[in-house]
Amino acid sequence: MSKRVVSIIVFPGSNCDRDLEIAVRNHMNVKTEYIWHNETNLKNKEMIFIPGGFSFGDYLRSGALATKSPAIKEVIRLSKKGVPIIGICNGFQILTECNLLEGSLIDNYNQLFICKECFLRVENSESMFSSNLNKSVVKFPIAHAQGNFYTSKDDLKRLEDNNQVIFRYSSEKGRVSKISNPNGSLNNIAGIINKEKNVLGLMPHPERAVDSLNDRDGIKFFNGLKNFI
Amino acid sequence: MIYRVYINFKKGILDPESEAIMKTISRMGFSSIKKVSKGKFFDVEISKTKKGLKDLEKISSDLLSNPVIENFKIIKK
Amino acid sequence: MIYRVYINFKKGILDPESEAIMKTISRMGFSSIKKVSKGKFFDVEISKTKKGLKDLEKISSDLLSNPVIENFKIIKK
Amino acid sequence: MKKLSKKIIEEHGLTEKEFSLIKNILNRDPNLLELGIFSVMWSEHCSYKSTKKWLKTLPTRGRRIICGPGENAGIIDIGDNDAIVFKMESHNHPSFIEPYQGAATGVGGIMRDVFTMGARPIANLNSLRFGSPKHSKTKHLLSGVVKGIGDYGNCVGIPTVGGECSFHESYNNNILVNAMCVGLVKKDKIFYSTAKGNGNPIIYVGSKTGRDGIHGATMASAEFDETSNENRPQVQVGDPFMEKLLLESCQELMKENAIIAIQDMGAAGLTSSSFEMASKGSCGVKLFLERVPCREENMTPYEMMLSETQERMLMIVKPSKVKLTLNIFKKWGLEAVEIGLITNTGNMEMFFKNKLVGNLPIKPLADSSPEYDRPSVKPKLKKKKRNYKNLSIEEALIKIISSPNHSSKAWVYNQYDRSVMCDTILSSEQGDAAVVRVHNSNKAISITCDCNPVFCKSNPLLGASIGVAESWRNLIASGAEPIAITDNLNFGNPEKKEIMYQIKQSIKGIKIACEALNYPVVSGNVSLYNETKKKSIFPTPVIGGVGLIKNINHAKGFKMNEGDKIYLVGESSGHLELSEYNMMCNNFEGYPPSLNLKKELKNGLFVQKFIQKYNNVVSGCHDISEGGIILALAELAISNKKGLKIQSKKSLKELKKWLFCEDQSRYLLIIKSDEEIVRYAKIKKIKIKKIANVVGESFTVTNRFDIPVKKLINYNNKWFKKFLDK
Ligand SMILES: Nc1ncnc2c1ncn2[C@@H]1O[C@H](COP(=O)(O)OP(=O)(O)O)[C@@H](O)[C@H]1O
Ligand SMILES: [Mg+2]
Repeated sequence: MSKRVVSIIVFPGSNCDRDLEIAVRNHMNVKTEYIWHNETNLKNKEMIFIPGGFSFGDYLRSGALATKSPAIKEVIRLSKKGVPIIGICNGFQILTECNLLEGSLIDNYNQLFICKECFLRVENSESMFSSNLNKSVVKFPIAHAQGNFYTSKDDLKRLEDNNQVIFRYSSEKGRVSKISNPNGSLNNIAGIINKEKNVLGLMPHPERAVDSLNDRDGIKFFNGLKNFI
Repeated sequence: MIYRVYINFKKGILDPESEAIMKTISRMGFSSIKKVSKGKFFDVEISKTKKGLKDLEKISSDLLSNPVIENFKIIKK
Repeated sequence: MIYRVYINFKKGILDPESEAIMKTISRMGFSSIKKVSKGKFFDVEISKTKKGLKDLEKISSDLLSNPVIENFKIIKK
Repeated sequence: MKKLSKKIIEEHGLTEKEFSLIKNILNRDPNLLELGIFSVMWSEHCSYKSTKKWLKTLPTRGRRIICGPGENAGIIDIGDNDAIVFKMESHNHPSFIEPYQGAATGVGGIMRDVFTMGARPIANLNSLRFGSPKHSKTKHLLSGVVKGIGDYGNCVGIPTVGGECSFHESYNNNILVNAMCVGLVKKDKIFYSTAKGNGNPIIYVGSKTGRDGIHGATMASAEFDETSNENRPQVQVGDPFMEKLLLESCQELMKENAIIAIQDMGAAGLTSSSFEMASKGSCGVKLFLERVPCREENMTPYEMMLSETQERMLMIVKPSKVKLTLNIFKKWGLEAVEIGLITNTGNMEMFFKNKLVGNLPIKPLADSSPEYDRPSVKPKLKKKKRNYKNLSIEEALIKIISSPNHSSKAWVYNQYDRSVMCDTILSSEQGDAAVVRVHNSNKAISITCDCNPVFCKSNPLLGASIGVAESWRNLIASGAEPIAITDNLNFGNPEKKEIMYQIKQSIKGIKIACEALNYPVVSGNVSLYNETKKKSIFPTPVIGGVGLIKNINHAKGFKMNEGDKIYLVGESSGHLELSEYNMMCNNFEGYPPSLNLKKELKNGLFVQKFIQKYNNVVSGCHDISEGGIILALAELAISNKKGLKIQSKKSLKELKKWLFCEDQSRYLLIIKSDEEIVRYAKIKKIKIKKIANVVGESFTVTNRFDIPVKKLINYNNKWFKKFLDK
C-alpha cells in the first residue's frame, strides 16, 4: 500500500463516510484519515473527499449548514492551491453551497427521494477524475432528494463550453434524454468540475458500486484517481 | 388579486430545522442573533370573486398547511 | 427586536413544489386559483444594536438564502 | 390534598377497580402526577393487560436465542461472536393523524429500541396496510407514510430494505404502520436495561422535553371515535438528525465501559423508561425534575414524566465515568444531564425544586399491573350474496398484476435508500426476503415481513400459522436457515368478545407454527383498539422473520437465465377459496388453504439443503403465495424481463385451479440442469415437477395464451403512478 493518505471530511450526519473509506482504501491503495468537521488543520493535503449523508441534518438547504464548518473553510483554502477535491452526493451539495462548484442542487423534480441504479455517460475523459473511464457508460446508484442540478442559462452554457460536465444521466447505451433523467437536472447533469479542474462534484455514488456482489464500475473510478495523488 | 398565505408551526411543536440553523449561527459567532424560527408562505393569485377567497381559505387549510402541526394566516398583498 | 427575512426563488427558476401544488389545485377543481408560488421566511430575534442588523444581513445572504437561486428581503416586524 | 374527581380518573382510562387497586398499593389516594403515571404504566400499550396471559404461551427459547421478549428487542446468535438484535413496533394511530410524522417517529422509535442494546442498525423494514384506494384519505396517507419512513431512515443512513404494502377497506379509518429494525452487535458487547448500584447517576440525553403526545400511550389504547378528527392530540415531530447523533454518540460511549443500563424513552417517555429499568433491577430511583431539559416554559412534573418527545435516552452510568460520558455527548453536540440517581428504597421519588411531588413503590406498581382473561366468542362470518364473475386465465392474471396489492411497488421502495452501508445484497423486490451482509464477512442475514389478513379474518388460528409459515418459507427461498421471529399483533377492541377470540386464536396459531418449525418468538408488540366508528380492522398479526445465510453465495433471489428450468416443489390441491383469483371474481367466501406443518418443514428443508448442496445449479428461488403458481411465475418474468413457457396437459378447468390455487408449502426453484434436482428429490421423497422453461420474450401458457413480457411489465407498472397523479 502506498504511504499516501487521503482525507475524508466527516460531519455528524455523514452516512457514506465508512463506505467511501473502504472504497478508497481498497481501490486506490492508500491510507485514509477521517477529518472531523470542526478541525481547522488538515495534515494530509493530497486529496480530499466529502462523503454523502445529511451533514447537519440537511436542514435549511442540503449542504448549507456544513459550509460554515472549519474543515470546509480549510477545504476552500486548499482548493485554491490545486488540491484535488471530490464531493459525492451531499459532498456535491456542500461544494455548490460554498461556491467551489457552480450551480445548485434543488429538489428532485418529482419531490421525492429517489434511490435507484443509474447509467451515466462519461462526458469528458480529459479530466483527472474521469481519465480512466474513457468516455464510457458506467452504472452507479443514486440516493438523494435534492439532486436536481440547476444554474442560470449563461452559467450552464459556460459549463458546457468549458467541458466542465463530467457525468450525465443516460440510458444503458449512452443516450441522454428526458427518460433517463431521474431528477430533472438541467442537461441531465450528474457531475461537474470547476474551471480549474481540481474539484469534482457528483450526485451518484461510485463507492456503492465496488462490490463483487453488485456492480463494479466504481472500481474503475477509484482506480483512476490513483495516479493523481 | 394576490394573497399571501403565511404558514408557521403551532406553538410547542418541535422545530428541528430552526434549532439546527440557530446552532450553526452561534457556531459562526454571531452573538447578536438570539433566535430563529422558520415559516413558509405562498403567494396565490386568485380571481376577483367571492368564490376566489373562499377557495383560497379551503386550499390553505386543506392543502397548503398541515392543520395538525401548522397554523395559517391569509393576508392581502 | 424581531425581523422577518423573506426568501423566494429567483424569477425563472422552476419550483417543482409550487408546480405540483398548482397541479393538485386544478385537479381538485378550484378554477378560481390562478397561480401559486412558494417562499419561506425566518423570524429572527436580534439584539438591539447596529451590529445586530448588520449580522442579520450577513446571515441572510450567506446562510439563510442561496444567491444562485434565491432572493431575500429583510423587514422589521 | 385535593381529591381526584371521577371524571379525571376516567379521563386517565382507569376503571374503578383499577383505581381502588391503586389506593390499596399506596394506602392512600394518588395525586395527579401519580395518577398519570399509573394510567400510562397500566395502559394496554405498556402493561399488555389483555394479552399478557396469552403472550406467555409463545415459544421463546432455542439454541440460537440470546435474549427473548422482555428487553427492548430480541437477540439471536449468528455465530462468530456476532448477534442480531431485532423487533417490530406499530405506530398506527399517530400515522393516521399525521402520516408523515407518525410513520417517521415509528421508524425512529424502533431503531432506538435496537441501538439501545448496543447494536448498530443495519436494516429497516416495514409492513403497511392502507384503506381502499377509493377511500378519500388513502392517497394522502400513503404518500405521507412512505415519505416519512423513507426520510427518517435515509437521513440516519440505515437502508430500508423491504416490507409489504397493501390496501383493504377494513383499514379505511385505521391504517397500520408497523416498522421493524434489525441491528448487528458483538455478543460480548450487548447492553441491557436492568438498573443497578445504589447512588449511580441517571443521565438523560437527547432532545429537550416538550409537551408532545402527552397521554399518547393511553391514547393508543383507546378506541377512536368520530370526534378524534377534531380533537387532535399533539403529535410528535421526529428529528432524524438527532437520532443519528444519539446513535453515533451511544456507539462511541458503549466502547468505554461506562454504561450500566440503558433504555430509550419510548411510549410513556421518562415514566416507563425509569420504571422499567428500576423494576428490572429491583431498585429505587430519585429524580430531580427541574433538571429535565425542557423545550417549553413552565412545564409541570406531570408533563415531564408523561411527555413522549422523541429522540431521548436514559442511562445509568458508572459514577467515575460521568465526566467522560458528558464529554462524548458534547462532542456530538448533544445535551446530557444528570437528572437523578439509583437508590435502594424500591421507590420512585420525584422531586421538583426540592419538593417531593410524587412517591411510588416501583415493584408493586409493575407487578400488580392488571392482567385480564377477557371473555371471547367465535364470531359468525357473514355470508354475502354476490354475483361471481368468471375470468379467463389471462384476464385474471392481468387483473391481479395490475391491482393495487400486486402492482409494482417501485414508487414505494425507490423512496427508500436501499444501498447505503453497501451491504444490501437483495432488497425485497429482488427476492422473497431482503438479504443483508454481515459487514466484512462472508455471511448474511435474511429478513422478511408477512401477514395475510384475509386468511386471518376467516380463520385467525390458521391465518396466523400461515403467516409464520410464509415468513419461514420466504427465508428458506432466499437461501437462509430461519432462526426466529418478532411479531406485531394488530387487532380491534379486546373488550369485544369476537375480537378477543381473534387475538387468542392468532396467538395460538403463531405458537403452533413456531413450535413446529422451531422458529421462536424473541420480541414483539401488540396494538389493540384499532377500530373507528365501531368497525374493527381485519386481524393482522404481522410476522417479522430473520434467518442466517452462512455462505453469502447461497443467497437467492428472483434471478433466472435464458435456458433455465423451473421446478415446482410441493403439492397442489387446487384450493381457490380466499385466493386472489376468487377475489378478482368477486368471491370473498370460504376458508384459507390448509397447512400441514410437517410437510412445510419437509419441503422447506429440502429446498434449503438443495441450495446448500447444489448452489451452482440454482439460479434463483421463489415461494408460492398469493396469486398462486401463475403469479409467482409472472413475477419472475417481470423481474428478469425474460420470457417463460409454462407446460401443462391439464384440462382448462383443472389448469385454472392449478395455476391460481394458493395451497401452502410450495416453492419454485430456478435450475440450470435437471439431473441434480431429480435425483435429490427422489432420495428425499419430495414431490417435484418441471413446470416451465425460461425462453424468449413472451409469457406463454402452452396452447392457452401468450403475452409479451413487456406488456406484463406495463400492466404491472401502471397503478401507483395513476393513483398518485390523480
Ligand atoms: N406480541 C409479542 N410477542 C412477543 N413479545 C412481545 C410482544 N409484544 C410485546 N412483547 C415484548 O414485550 C416487551 C415490551 O414491549 P414494548 O412495550 O413494545 O417495548 P417498548 O417499551 O420498547 O416500546 C418487549 O420486550 C417486547 O419484545
Ligand atoms: Mg424500548
